[in-house]
Amino acid sequence: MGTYVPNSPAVQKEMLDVIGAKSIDELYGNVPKKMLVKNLDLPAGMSELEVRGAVTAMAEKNTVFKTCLRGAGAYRHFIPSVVKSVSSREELVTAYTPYQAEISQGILQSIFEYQTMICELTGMAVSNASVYDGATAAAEAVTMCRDRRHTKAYISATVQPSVIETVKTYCFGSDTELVVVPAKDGRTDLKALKEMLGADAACLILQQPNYYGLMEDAGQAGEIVHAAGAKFVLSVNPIACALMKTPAEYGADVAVGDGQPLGLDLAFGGPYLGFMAATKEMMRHLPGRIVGQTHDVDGNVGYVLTLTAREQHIRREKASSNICSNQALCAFMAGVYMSAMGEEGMRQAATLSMSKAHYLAKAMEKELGWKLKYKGEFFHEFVTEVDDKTAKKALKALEKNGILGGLSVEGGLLWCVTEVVSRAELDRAVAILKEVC
Amino acid sequence: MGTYVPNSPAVQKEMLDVIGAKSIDELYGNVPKKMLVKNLDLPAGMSELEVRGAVTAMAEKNTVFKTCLRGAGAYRHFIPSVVKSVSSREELVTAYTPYQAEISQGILQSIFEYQTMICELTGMAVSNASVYDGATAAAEAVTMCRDRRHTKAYISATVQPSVIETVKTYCFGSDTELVVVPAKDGRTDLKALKEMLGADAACLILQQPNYYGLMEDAGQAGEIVHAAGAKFVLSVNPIACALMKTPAEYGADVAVGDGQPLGLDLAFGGPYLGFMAATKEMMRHLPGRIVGQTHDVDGNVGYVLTLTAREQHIRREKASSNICSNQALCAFMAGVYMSAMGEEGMRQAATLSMSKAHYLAKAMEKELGWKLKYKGEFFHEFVTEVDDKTAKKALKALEKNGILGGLSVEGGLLWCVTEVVSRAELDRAVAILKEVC
Amino acid sequence: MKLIFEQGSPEQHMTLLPECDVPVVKLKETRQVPLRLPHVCENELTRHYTALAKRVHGVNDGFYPLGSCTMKYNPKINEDMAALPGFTQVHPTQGEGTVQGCLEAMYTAEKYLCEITGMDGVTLQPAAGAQGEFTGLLLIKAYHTHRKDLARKKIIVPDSAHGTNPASAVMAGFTVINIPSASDGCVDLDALRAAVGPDTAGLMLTNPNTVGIFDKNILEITQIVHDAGGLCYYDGANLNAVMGVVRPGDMGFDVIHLNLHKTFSTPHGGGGPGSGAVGCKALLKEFLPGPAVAEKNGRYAFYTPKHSIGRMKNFYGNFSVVVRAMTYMMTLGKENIPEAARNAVLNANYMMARLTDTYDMAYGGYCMHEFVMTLARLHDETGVSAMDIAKGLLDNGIHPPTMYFPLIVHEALMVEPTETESKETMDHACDVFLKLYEEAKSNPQALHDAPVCTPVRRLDEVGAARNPVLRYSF
Amino acid sequence: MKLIFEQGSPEQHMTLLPECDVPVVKLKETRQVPLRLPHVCENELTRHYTALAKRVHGVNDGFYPLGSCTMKYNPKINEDMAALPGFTQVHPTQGEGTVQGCLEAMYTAEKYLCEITGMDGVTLQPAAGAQGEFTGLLLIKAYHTHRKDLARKKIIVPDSAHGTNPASAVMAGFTVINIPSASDGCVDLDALRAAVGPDTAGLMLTNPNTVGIFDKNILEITQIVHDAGGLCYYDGANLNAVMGVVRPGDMGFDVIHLNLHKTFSTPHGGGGPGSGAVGCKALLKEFLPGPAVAEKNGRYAFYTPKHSIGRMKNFYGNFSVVVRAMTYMMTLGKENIPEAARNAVLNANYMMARLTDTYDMAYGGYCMHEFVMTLARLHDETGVSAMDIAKGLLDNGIHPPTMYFPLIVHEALMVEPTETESKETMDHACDVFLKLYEEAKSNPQALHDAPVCTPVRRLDEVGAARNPVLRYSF
Repeated sequence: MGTYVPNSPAVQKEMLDVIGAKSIDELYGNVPKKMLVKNLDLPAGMSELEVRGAVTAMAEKNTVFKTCLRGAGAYRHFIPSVVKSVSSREELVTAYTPYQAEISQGILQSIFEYQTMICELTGMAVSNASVYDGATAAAEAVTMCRDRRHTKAYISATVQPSVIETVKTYCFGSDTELVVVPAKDGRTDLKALKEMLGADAACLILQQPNYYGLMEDAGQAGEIVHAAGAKFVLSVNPIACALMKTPAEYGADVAVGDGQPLGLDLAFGGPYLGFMAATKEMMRHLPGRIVGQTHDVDGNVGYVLTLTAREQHIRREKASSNICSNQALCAFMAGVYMSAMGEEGMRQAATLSMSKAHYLAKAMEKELGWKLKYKGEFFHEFVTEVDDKTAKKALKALEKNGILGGLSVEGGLLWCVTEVVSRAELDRAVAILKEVC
Repeated sequence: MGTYVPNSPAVQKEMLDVIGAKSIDELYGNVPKKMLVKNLDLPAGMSELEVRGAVTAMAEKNTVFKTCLRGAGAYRHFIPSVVKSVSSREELVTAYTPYQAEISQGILQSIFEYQTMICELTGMAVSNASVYDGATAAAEAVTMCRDRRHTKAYISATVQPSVIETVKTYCFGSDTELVVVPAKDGRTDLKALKEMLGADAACLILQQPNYYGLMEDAGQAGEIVHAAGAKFVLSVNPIACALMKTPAEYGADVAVGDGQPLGLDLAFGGPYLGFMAATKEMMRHLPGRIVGQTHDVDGNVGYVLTLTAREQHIRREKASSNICSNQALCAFMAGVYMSAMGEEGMRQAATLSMSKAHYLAKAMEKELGWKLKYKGEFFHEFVTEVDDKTAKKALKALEKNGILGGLSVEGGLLWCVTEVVSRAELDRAVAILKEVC
Repeated sequence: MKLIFEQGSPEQHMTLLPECDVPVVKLKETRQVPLRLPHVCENELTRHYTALAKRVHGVNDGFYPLGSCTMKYNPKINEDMAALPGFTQVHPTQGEGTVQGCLEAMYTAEKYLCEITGMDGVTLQPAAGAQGEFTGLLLIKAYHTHRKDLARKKIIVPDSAHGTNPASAVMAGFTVINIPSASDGCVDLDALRAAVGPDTAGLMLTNPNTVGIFDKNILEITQIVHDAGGLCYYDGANLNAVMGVVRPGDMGFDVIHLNLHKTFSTPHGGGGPGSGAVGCKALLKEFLPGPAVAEKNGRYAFYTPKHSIGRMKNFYGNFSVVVRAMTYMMTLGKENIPEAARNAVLNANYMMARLTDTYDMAYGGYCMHEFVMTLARLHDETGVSAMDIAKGLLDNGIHPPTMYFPLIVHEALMVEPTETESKETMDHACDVFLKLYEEAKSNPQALHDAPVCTPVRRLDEVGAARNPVLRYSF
Repeated sequence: MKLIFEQGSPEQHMTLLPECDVPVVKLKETRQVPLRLPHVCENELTRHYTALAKRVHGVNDGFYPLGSCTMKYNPKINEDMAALPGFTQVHPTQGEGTVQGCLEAMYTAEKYLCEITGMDGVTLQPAAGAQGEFTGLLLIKAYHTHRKDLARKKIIVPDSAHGTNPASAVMAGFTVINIPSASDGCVDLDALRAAVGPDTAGLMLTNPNTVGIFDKNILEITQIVHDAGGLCYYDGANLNAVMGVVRPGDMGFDVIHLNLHKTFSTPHGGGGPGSGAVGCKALLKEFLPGPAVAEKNGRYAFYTPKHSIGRMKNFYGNFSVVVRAMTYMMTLGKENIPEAARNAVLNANYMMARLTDTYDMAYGGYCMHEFVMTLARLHDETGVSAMDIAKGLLDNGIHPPTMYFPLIVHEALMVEPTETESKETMDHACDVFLKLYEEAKSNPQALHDAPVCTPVRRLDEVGAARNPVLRYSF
């Protein structure tokens, strides 16, 4: 019964009179009669009160864990109150893509600022205005690197599995061969990589820290890739970027990643935000929207969508990508998040997350005898070696206590700790595990 | 550790240099040294993350009942999503009283609209911009009616007890004698009233529907009061106003009430909103702010605070009241609520509430044998006769099932049903009671 | 801009409520007059109110140095905390066992406020500063009445006081004795000595006072009143200058009201809701309004003080506002509560220093958290008034200072930057002030004509009061 | 307006995180370059972003008849539902038993969309319309590949199509065959017949098409493609004209993408996030991306279709956007989903009727939910272009229609009012359109100079592209 149509039947009649039509049906004259829907097999509409009740009931069927010790591509970081407060402004939320620059300066400037922050975070020269998420960012990066001579893409086995899958799907589209580089001790096997790369190699996608939380030797990987004449695509965790070497310092040609940790809710997987930054040389290969600074006729500074000659609405089948809608509002939120945190806050979030993860890893080793599956240096995620049965028991016990435990991966559990988890919560989790395992 | 001071110590030093002072301490030179606080006995400050945790933990100690069958002066009605959405705009939330009319037209116009709606709801000629709540509205109404010859105020025993208490406190201030008119069968004893009123009577405060949910014979009460040369103050439930005779139709000189049912959260008792409307004759006796329509120098329509000659900042000790801050944002919300509901929606809310209350009353009588304590016509609240022991058992059983039951009053329980409670919830409540009572 | 009543069409409506799922019951007597409310769809409704909001300038939109109103930044975390369902969805009559979190919040806020003010008890019931004053004065009245000291009917108020002070005193049944200020804007001790006596119920004072000066004789002042058998009331409007630095309780005051919506960072909402918490010394605690909150072994419960003056309003005050203030105090804590005050004072002195060579200051020396300029000379020389400068500020996106207050200063502008403004913001505002001063000399007409960039220009207030149009005519 | 980097000062910061309560661990290798992020306090931060928001015109600010973008009203209840903690605080890898509500929401949305489109299966994974197109084309590719029908490498696209269509086809590895439109803007059947063959993978079509006309030959069109062994792809950008009235599945289409942020009322967010759900007939279901949701006895679970093309992105799509769309569909339901479409068509025809005596319409007859005007003649006569009229609209508070699209119409303005606009709003907009037409004749220079009331005026796009400044220089 709900409707957002303002015009009452009487007003509709008035309008039909102006049109000179007898009924709305008449306006559908071009539609073959037999095709018209007779009976839409849907529930009746509802009042706002009823809808609120029904949807709230759905939401309440989900379990919201008070403590989250899981990451694996989606992270519960602290989100300052300002982020939602300023990003819920209706002007912003309900606007379309800023085609009319004169009345879209707020969006355009916010993206320009976002681009600057992504450049700072990654050390790269240019950033676009965002793509869908970290996985599609990686997939789009392959397209950037591919050309007639370089038709084969490589991706490390230590990249988040769903990113690998997504890249594979995109490669199916573009008829690109995708090769997975094997892992050794939880990190990319660089020796194998060196041997695998041929003259047709377009790029390697590496993740830092990798899916298992381990720091890769990304610098060396970059050298190997470049030596083979291919491009180096580095997918990074943006929080880790506050501490670790930048993609630029690692020699990346394209830096990508998922911006979800930058102030976005977990929200069952989306909307998140894919960021993409590149060297100056690769600027015109970037997909999607880019905002540039310019002047108006009075000489005032203003911002516009620029380099549109790459885009689908101009280039059609020759475009660098088909992307048009991106994740603008998420990019706005990420911009607010980074403004609120500042360098100091970002470093603090990263340091707290890393330190607490190490605290948990040590406590698990000491209290439960759970060993780390891999030996390498890790950031805020790590894998403990536990058998399937123990893992199940552990997760169940934690769940009963409002704690989301690590994710089951081959041979163990993948844990993550961020700054929102207190030491007391970690101690409690270990105590619970000690009781059942 | 939290701070909202933007200027760093270095910047503070720069500013001190401009001032020509050595330290901030020096600026406090007028303060006797021995008086300066040495050690403030307070907890250390907290980061936003910590504060969020601590305050959220407090909030979670409260029980939020899924079903609310209680009113008694605070009502859980349906609040359309638009109410909070538009009233959370920062411009509005963070503005001061609209002293600078040119940059406050939004607030001023919204109050002008609110005043119009309150006039429509009550049938009265003029409304002010709100006072603190329904209780202080009643108390302020006494001041409006009092003069040298009329020094005694009357209030019915069937008015909400905390309103009576508040009026009493105000009367203690103004040295006004307050007389409580007794009740008979849950309604004001009009015969007694007639006998009690003397030539010194300033006013009678009556509540419609009254505290026990019953409809008073307000028309007759008004006649009695007027015959005695006193003013008639009627406190009304604004939702009931959509259906019942208006205060104007009942002959009221002043209409007051609590606007909480008009889109405001229960919020443990506040902020709510007191509305006050009066006959044209009493306009200049109204306390608080009033907005009027006028024109600017270019002839454009605009709005200003008007009739300020009544107010404290002009009249000081001769003011009609000391009120300055009122509940402007709540009035804004009430305005949005009434705009969203419209006449039809308000009637619907009232009809649903009343019908469901009657449904529950009947079900309680039929299923539990609980009789109504009073026989009169009621709106959406009613008292069932139950002994204290049963009442306690009943409330406990309901509480265990997420239902807030009726309020214990003398000789029974005072129930309320509004449109947000479904028939299924009512049936469930009765079934639970049947099991234990 | 159209009124909401002038939009939509008769059959338009939103679809908010369901059909009735029980037998419909009707009232016997119903209203005979129509209820003419708006009939709009959701799109029109939200556009209308959003457009209204855009025609408002809040502290979130820019600098707002409105003297005596302490328009400091309103932190967003406070809003989030006040919006927690555990606070907003709680019925005020729920059993104490189900509202321990609410009671803890009230109790916590009270403890902070006691320590900051140097008082022994606090009530959070008053809904705004004016109601706080009324409450405080009723405490004084109850105290004297309880002691059967019934002749004490007079409240002494300096002529520089906020208008609410005398108005509140009258509401509490007192007679007001106005005393003149000394030439430095402070209390004239001789005038005070002459005013006190056996009929003195109390003194109402703001310190720092309304001209922004901390009265250095404060201990002597409160002593004079106490010696005469009166009590001392502290108007907390200016507490932001001294919170955590010096305590009204230590100055000799017996009762105080606080504007949580000024000093403790809760938003003003375009005129409310505020919160006017009242603190008092031990001798007045038994008179505080009920219900009040007590704690015992970590459990909280309501109680009513022995000789309570009664209730000031329904339920327990503007609770959500208290949650915001509590969140603010927990955030700042021991270290940063005084730092806030100190920076409020620093900022005011900085702006005063930058303007003092151009604008005439009403009083010399350092100020506290605000300062008063007098534009009397400028007005004489150019015809440009304080009002004109204020309207000129509007065209520069700055909310004007408080105008024409206190009454003892001619052509007054009272500037209070607050501690949450950066030097950058204040520098910009000072530049605008200086530019307007130049403009007053070079082109006074431009300022008489200001504002020109606002949604409407100067409005006819006299006409509005003479022929009041207070509602829409259908 | 200053950039956020140009505000604040080096030591300024917010106090968001606590001290570390465990031993601090550091990375071995750290970044050597500084991380130059803003250093502002909360007051500056919120003022900055609020000011930015104010320099944006959203559909909540006024009429937004942007053709092909379906800028309908975004209901507030949808926002509230998407913000429920039960949805926002859920980790995407939680066990199925703990996310039954999320799965139910997805399943519910899918069922609605199947019925509305006449399809047999739906995936909610694509994040936007363009990714939906890509997904749909991959389904077609997988279908032919699976059948070993490997020669089918060509996708036929009319020259009136959205630019994304050919771009998506290329991403999916197809060659694009453009076919010209007939003079009525519809598909030229002869051209189509000439284009199909054994190399035809499929046809991409919008119906109603981009000139706002429902192609009456639709059944013949899809038949021609099917007969040639190709599949038919429906670009759902224009579904708002027909939802619940006539179904793409019944027109003969095999696969469709939907823009939930257009047709199903979710906000555009200044360019995203959107949601590009894809529906398909039974023959393509086994190729849909995984994970997909299945229901069994009221329990929901993920599964991966047998010959799935794989994942389109991480996790399950823009879930919060789906919640909004689901809420919208549940609100409107059976009766009002078609009513929305019908009123969208009514509104477009009303505006067209009011403007048709003045502006030249690109095509005759009734339109569907939008119509295209050609300003070629006006441009010839006065020099005033479609762009000039658009900029003139900005000065009147109206968002311009889509300009210069479709490419087959000269000086095109494409107007789509949507069903959520009142006659009153449209009448006002028509009045402005007519006024601007007069102005084009009487004072063309004024329109060349427009806009003058906006925060900035016409911007140098050529310069921006020639010397790209894509980030702030510290």
